[in-house]
Amino acid sequence: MPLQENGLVINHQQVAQDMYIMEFMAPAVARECQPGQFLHVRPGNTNDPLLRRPLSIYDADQEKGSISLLYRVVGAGTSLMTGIRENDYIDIVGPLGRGFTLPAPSKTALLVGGGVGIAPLVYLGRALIQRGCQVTAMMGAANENQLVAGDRLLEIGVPFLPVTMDGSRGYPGMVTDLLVPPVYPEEIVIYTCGPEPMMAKVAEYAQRYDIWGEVSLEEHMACGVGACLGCARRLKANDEAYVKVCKDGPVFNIMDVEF
Amino acid sequence: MPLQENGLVINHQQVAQDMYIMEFMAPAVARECQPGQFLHVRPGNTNDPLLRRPLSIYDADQEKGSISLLYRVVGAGTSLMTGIRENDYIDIVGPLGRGFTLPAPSKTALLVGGGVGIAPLVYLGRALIQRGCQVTAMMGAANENQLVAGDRLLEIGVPFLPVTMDGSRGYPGMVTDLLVPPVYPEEIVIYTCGPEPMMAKVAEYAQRYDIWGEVSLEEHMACGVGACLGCARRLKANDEAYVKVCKDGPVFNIMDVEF
Amino acid sequence: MEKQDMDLTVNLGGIIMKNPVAVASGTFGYGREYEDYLDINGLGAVIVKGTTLEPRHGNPPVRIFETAAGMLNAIGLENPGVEVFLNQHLPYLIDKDVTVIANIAGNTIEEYAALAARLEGCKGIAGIELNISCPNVKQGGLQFGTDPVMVRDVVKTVKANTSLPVMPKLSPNVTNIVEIALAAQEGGADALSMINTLMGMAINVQTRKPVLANVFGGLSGPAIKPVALRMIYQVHQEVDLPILGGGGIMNTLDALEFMMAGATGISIGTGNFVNPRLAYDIMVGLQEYMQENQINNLNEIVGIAVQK
Amino acid sequence: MEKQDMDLTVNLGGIIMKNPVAVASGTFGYGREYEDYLDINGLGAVIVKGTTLEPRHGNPPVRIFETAAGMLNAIGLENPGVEVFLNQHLPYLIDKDVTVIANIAGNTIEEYAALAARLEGCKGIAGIELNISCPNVKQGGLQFGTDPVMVRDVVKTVKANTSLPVMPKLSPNVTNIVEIALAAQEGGADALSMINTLMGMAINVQTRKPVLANVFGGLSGPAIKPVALRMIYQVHQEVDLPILGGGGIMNTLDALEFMMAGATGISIGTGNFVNPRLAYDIMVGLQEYMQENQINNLNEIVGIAVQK
Ligand SMILES: Cc1cc2nc3c(=O)[nH]c(=O)nc-3n(C[C@H](O)[C@H](O)[C@H](O)COP(=O)(O)OP(=O)(O)OC[C@H]3O[C@@H](n4cnc5c(N)ncnc54)[C@H](O)[C@@H]3O)c2cc1C
Ligand SMILES: Cc1cc2nc3c(=O)[nH]c(=O)nc-3n(C[C@H](O)[C@H](O)[C@H](O)COP(=O)(O)OP(=O)(O)OC[C@H]3O[C@@H](n4cnc5c(N)ncnc54)[C@H](O)[C@@H]3O)c2cc1C
Ligand SMILES: Cc1cc2nc3c(=O)[nH]c(=O)nc-3n(C[C@H](O)[C@H](O)[C@H](O)COP(=O)(O)O)c2cc1C
Ligand SMILES: Cc1cc2nc3c(=O)[nH]c(=O)nc-3n(C[C@H](O)[C@H](O)[C@H](O)COP(=O)(O)O)c2cc1C
Ligand code: FES
Ligand code: FES
Repeated sequence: MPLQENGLVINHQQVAQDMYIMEFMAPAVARECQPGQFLHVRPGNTNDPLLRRPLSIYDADQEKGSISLLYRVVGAGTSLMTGIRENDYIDIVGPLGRGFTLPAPSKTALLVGGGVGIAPLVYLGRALIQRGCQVTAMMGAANENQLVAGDRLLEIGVPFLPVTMDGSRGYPGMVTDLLVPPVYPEEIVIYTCGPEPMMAKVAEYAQRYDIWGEVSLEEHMACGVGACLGCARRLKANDEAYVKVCKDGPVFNIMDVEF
Repeated sequence: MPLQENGLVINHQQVAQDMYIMEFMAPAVARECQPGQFLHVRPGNTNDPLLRRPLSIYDADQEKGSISLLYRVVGAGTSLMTGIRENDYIDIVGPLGRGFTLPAPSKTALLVGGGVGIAPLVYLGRALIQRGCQVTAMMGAANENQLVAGDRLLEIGVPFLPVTMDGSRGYPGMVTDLLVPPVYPEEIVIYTCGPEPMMAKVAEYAQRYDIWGEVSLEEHMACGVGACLGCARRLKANDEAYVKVCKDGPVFNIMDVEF
Repeated sequence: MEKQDMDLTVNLGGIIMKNPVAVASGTFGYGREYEDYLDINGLGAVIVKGTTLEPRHGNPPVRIFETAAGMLNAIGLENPGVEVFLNQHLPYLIDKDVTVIANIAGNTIEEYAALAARLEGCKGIAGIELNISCPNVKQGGLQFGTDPVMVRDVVKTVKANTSLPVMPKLSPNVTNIVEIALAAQEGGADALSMINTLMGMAINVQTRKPVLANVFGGLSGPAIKPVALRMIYQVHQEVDLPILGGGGIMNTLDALEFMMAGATGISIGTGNFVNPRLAYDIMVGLQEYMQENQINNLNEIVGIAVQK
Repeated sequence: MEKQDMDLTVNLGGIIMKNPVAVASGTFGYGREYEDYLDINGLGAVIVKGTTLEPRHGNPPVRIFETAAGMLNAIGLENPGVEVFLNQHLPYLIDKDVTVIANIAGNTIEEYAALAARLEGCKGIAGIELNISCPNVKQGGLQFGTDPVMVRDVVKTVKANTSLPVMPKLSPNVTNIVEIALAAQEGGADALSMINTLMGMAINVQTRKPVLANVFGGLSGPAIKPVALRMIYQVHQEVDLPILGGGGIMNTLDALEFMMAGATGISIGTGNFVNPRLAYDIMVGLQEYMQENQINNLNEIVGIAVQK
């Protein structure tokens, strides 16, 4: 059951230019967190910025009662968040939305993340490892400095392939360049989150080889709970009806989405 | 010449429930500060709160290049200010307005402050002592804890009489209770800042004994520089025209004001 | 004052609410969406999402956008139609002990009439809020809510088709709100709901296009509070109908401002998104205010700031 | 692109500005008040405080009040009258090298005519901004700016009394802004200034009275930006006059939004209070935008977001 909680910030660090990781104690919410779900975060206490910001659960420690977010500063809300310090409180609502579906333990999971889209895949990686799945992450970023989730993935035990646009670390190019024809497609499941053009390529790949997979989508949100109908999206171009990304998603089956 | 400067906060402390003293480096502005003038302070970087807040110069060290403010938390702007920490910047415009007129060094100055109204009288006290005047401050507050400027006055060398409504320190009652008939009214000058009913009593006293004096007034402000005509006030009930508290004041001759 | 001596009940032209705090149409779904966050039975009323005769898919995205202390929305009245509302959503609310107000919208007067007729006799609906900010397709898209004659006629027609109290929701995008309110009164309105959103827009400087797919959207939130208060004040001065007031209410003090400007009840819209238990918190806040100020009945302060 | 290749000049229906950034009437005094903070000669235009025939003392305090991302003002047109303006304030600006636009206000059409006539031939005035948000005393207080016929007539009268370009400043408190703009065009307006403030109010819950002595005030600042953009967009779609756009502009991106919505020039009001050098900063920001985007002349982006 989602709820509102004031998280006590215990760690907040800049991990790259414009990228931050914040960890806070929010035991009641942490208890409920599923990979792929998000929190609706209030960036400040005044009326500007007004609305909450959706941020994926980057990691959660249910025993300790803490949750971590990985966020990129893009506008007023995330800028304001950078000013939050340890021992401050952060007002969160969550966990919200439909998260990732975990596969049978026998499957091999491929996590394909681009930029800050790696965030939900990290907590997913943790769950997959716990479940006994084989997991490989492919993590794309503009450059080496932006590859921020590597340490956490290692800690969790998820091997990962770094890819950078400028070749400063790992494979030079796009993360999707690594999507080679699979030998046993039915053994593989794929999860992706990142820029839409990247996810489009992943979806194309999954379709071509008939690989089961899920994507995590973004849309501007007001309520985050399915009440305002603000986060509408047509999954396929010819659909008449819209889904609500906050409630029906943010995670969708990769075959259901047209990019 | 007033100007805009980003002050580097070097000290920010809570000195009583809801009362804070903030010191920041702003050498260009500090150089210009006269007692009784104010700064126009931007409490945050977003659009809410929007306008700057007028705050008196509580103290300034022109050599060091620092300015101190003493403020009480009353609403959104001052609440937000409490979150500013050392090494943060604070956006100020100033010094603004017409400050206090300094008397001949031979005079004895009476400073009558109520609550946070003590703020401009402290920096005035410093200037008066420097000038060689005799100075006595009477400082009223709700209770002992609210008598926050005492240490600073001692440091400056201004003797002061504390007055508390609840009698927890000093004279029990109102600060104006101490205004006894003067023996040599022509030797005395009086300066006052605080709640209007208090200033009204001080003005009555000054009028009765024909003591030269000045008051510092407050009015809601937008521009702070005389452009918007928002801070209008009729000095006397029958005046047709208004003064601009930000530009014509905030300090006015005590005889010119009707409360 | 003891809690038991306080009377929070509100009569909004025949719509009885156990306290003045309603949640605004389109911002609270059908109630269920917020059940994890607050006790829905603690609310004065739930005004459900705007309902049309037939299902509507609404506008393409982007549908919402944040602005300074406000937000734009162009949902386009997405809703499953009146039948699904009655069969699938209303039962949930009927099981609760809360006043339910239906919000109806049409493109022609006939659609409004048909909707009112369809709701007639339906158990569990305490009143009808008339959304008259929809384009009148027969009149070339001019909104019903901006022309006094249309306002009067649509209210009259709805009244003729229902025995429920009818509360038109006034659009603020007008030169003279009092004239519109008087027209609603003439049509037989039992109460007034004020205000709906201000029409606004935003432009994406990167793409050099309007942000919203629909170009224009409705501005809500704290940004519009001063306009809402002004209009409620003006209408309370001149028109003798109870007002459900809203527009940017974010806390108890805001709610009190609206009541002092002339609102008998208040509605929370955008505020629900910021604090999902805001409506409940405000209800509690009003009780505290009554205790602190020795007020038995909040009616004592309704319109108290208005110079008549 | 090199700076020297950029053309920032703007022609606002005959009012030539060296760049698009004007400071709005009533928010910048007579210029001098801000001389310590920015180079007035760097501005596109200074629109001076609203001037009436006779001196006015204005409204009693409280005159201003902050609201969410905005402010209310009810200054009541305090000003020393047209003679003092011409003799004591205008000379300061004439000594500068900046376009000066006079802003005039009257309670009757005759007052507008007399003001226009008085300004005729005065050196240093590039154009007249007509504030038509004042109550028309002859018509029982109805604002000139809310009735198309009055708008047309007042513009026509002023045009008949001056050879200067005339730019009526439209009130947003209307049902149909395009109708008003068309009326202004019919009256002979050379350009349009949009928008003036939205009418709003606030209540002091402690005293249970309106905050402003005048009860109602004009809402300005970022809160109204979406409404301003929408109206400018609508007018640019239908009316063939250059627009000076403003309402809540706080930075260069805001300014660009206004231009893309159809504003040839932009005006900074409340923003001056927040950042006394904002107008200058935005002028520099526009230059940077031109450089980054290889734009020679900002006219290229005026109205670019508007679907005609
Ligand atoms: C389900 C979900 C999970 C997300 N997880 C993360 C994450 O883990 N890390 C991260 O850095 N970002 C994440 N995002 C994107 C994040 O929500 C936006 O970057 C953030 O809202 C921007 O806020 P701002 O105030 O800084 O930017 P502004 O551009 O000033 O925001 C203005 C408005 O647009 C909305 N907005 C802007 N960009 C986006 C976006 N991409 N998606 C949705 N709304 C947006 C804001 O919420 C706000 O309402 C996620 C988005 C969604 C929908
Ligand atoms: C010349 C001058 C000097 C001042 N010096 C001091 C000082 O040294 N220390 C101190 O604590 N306070 C001082 N004040 C009062 C101080 O400006 C207000 O307490 C402060 O603006 C409140 O802001 P807020 O956002 O916390 O309150 P809110 O009530 O949320 O403010 C809302 C709006 O009202 C205005 N406002 C509220 N109270 C006042 C007030 N008393 N005077 C003017 N505007 C007000 C705010 O500036 C803001 O625009 C001074 C006021 C003036 C005019
Ligand atoms: C996302 C959203 C959807 C809305 N949908 C409706 C609706 O269907 N019918 C209606 O009458 N009003 C609708 N409104 C208007 C609100 O009910 C309310 O009148 C308005 O938002 C002003 O109040 P607020 O500032 O508290 O949000 C909607 C508002 C928002 C923000
Ligand atoms: C304090 C104040 C005084 C104003 N005085 C005038 C005036 O005298 N004449 C006029 O036409 N507009 C006046 N205005 C309106 C502004 O010129 C401007 O149109 C409006 O504030 C919207 O722009 P903004 O949001 O950038 O402030 C005034 C606005 C403010 C805030
Ligand atoms: S954000 Fe409100 S329905 Fe999804
Ligand atoms: S605050 Fe603008 S004139 Fe004083």
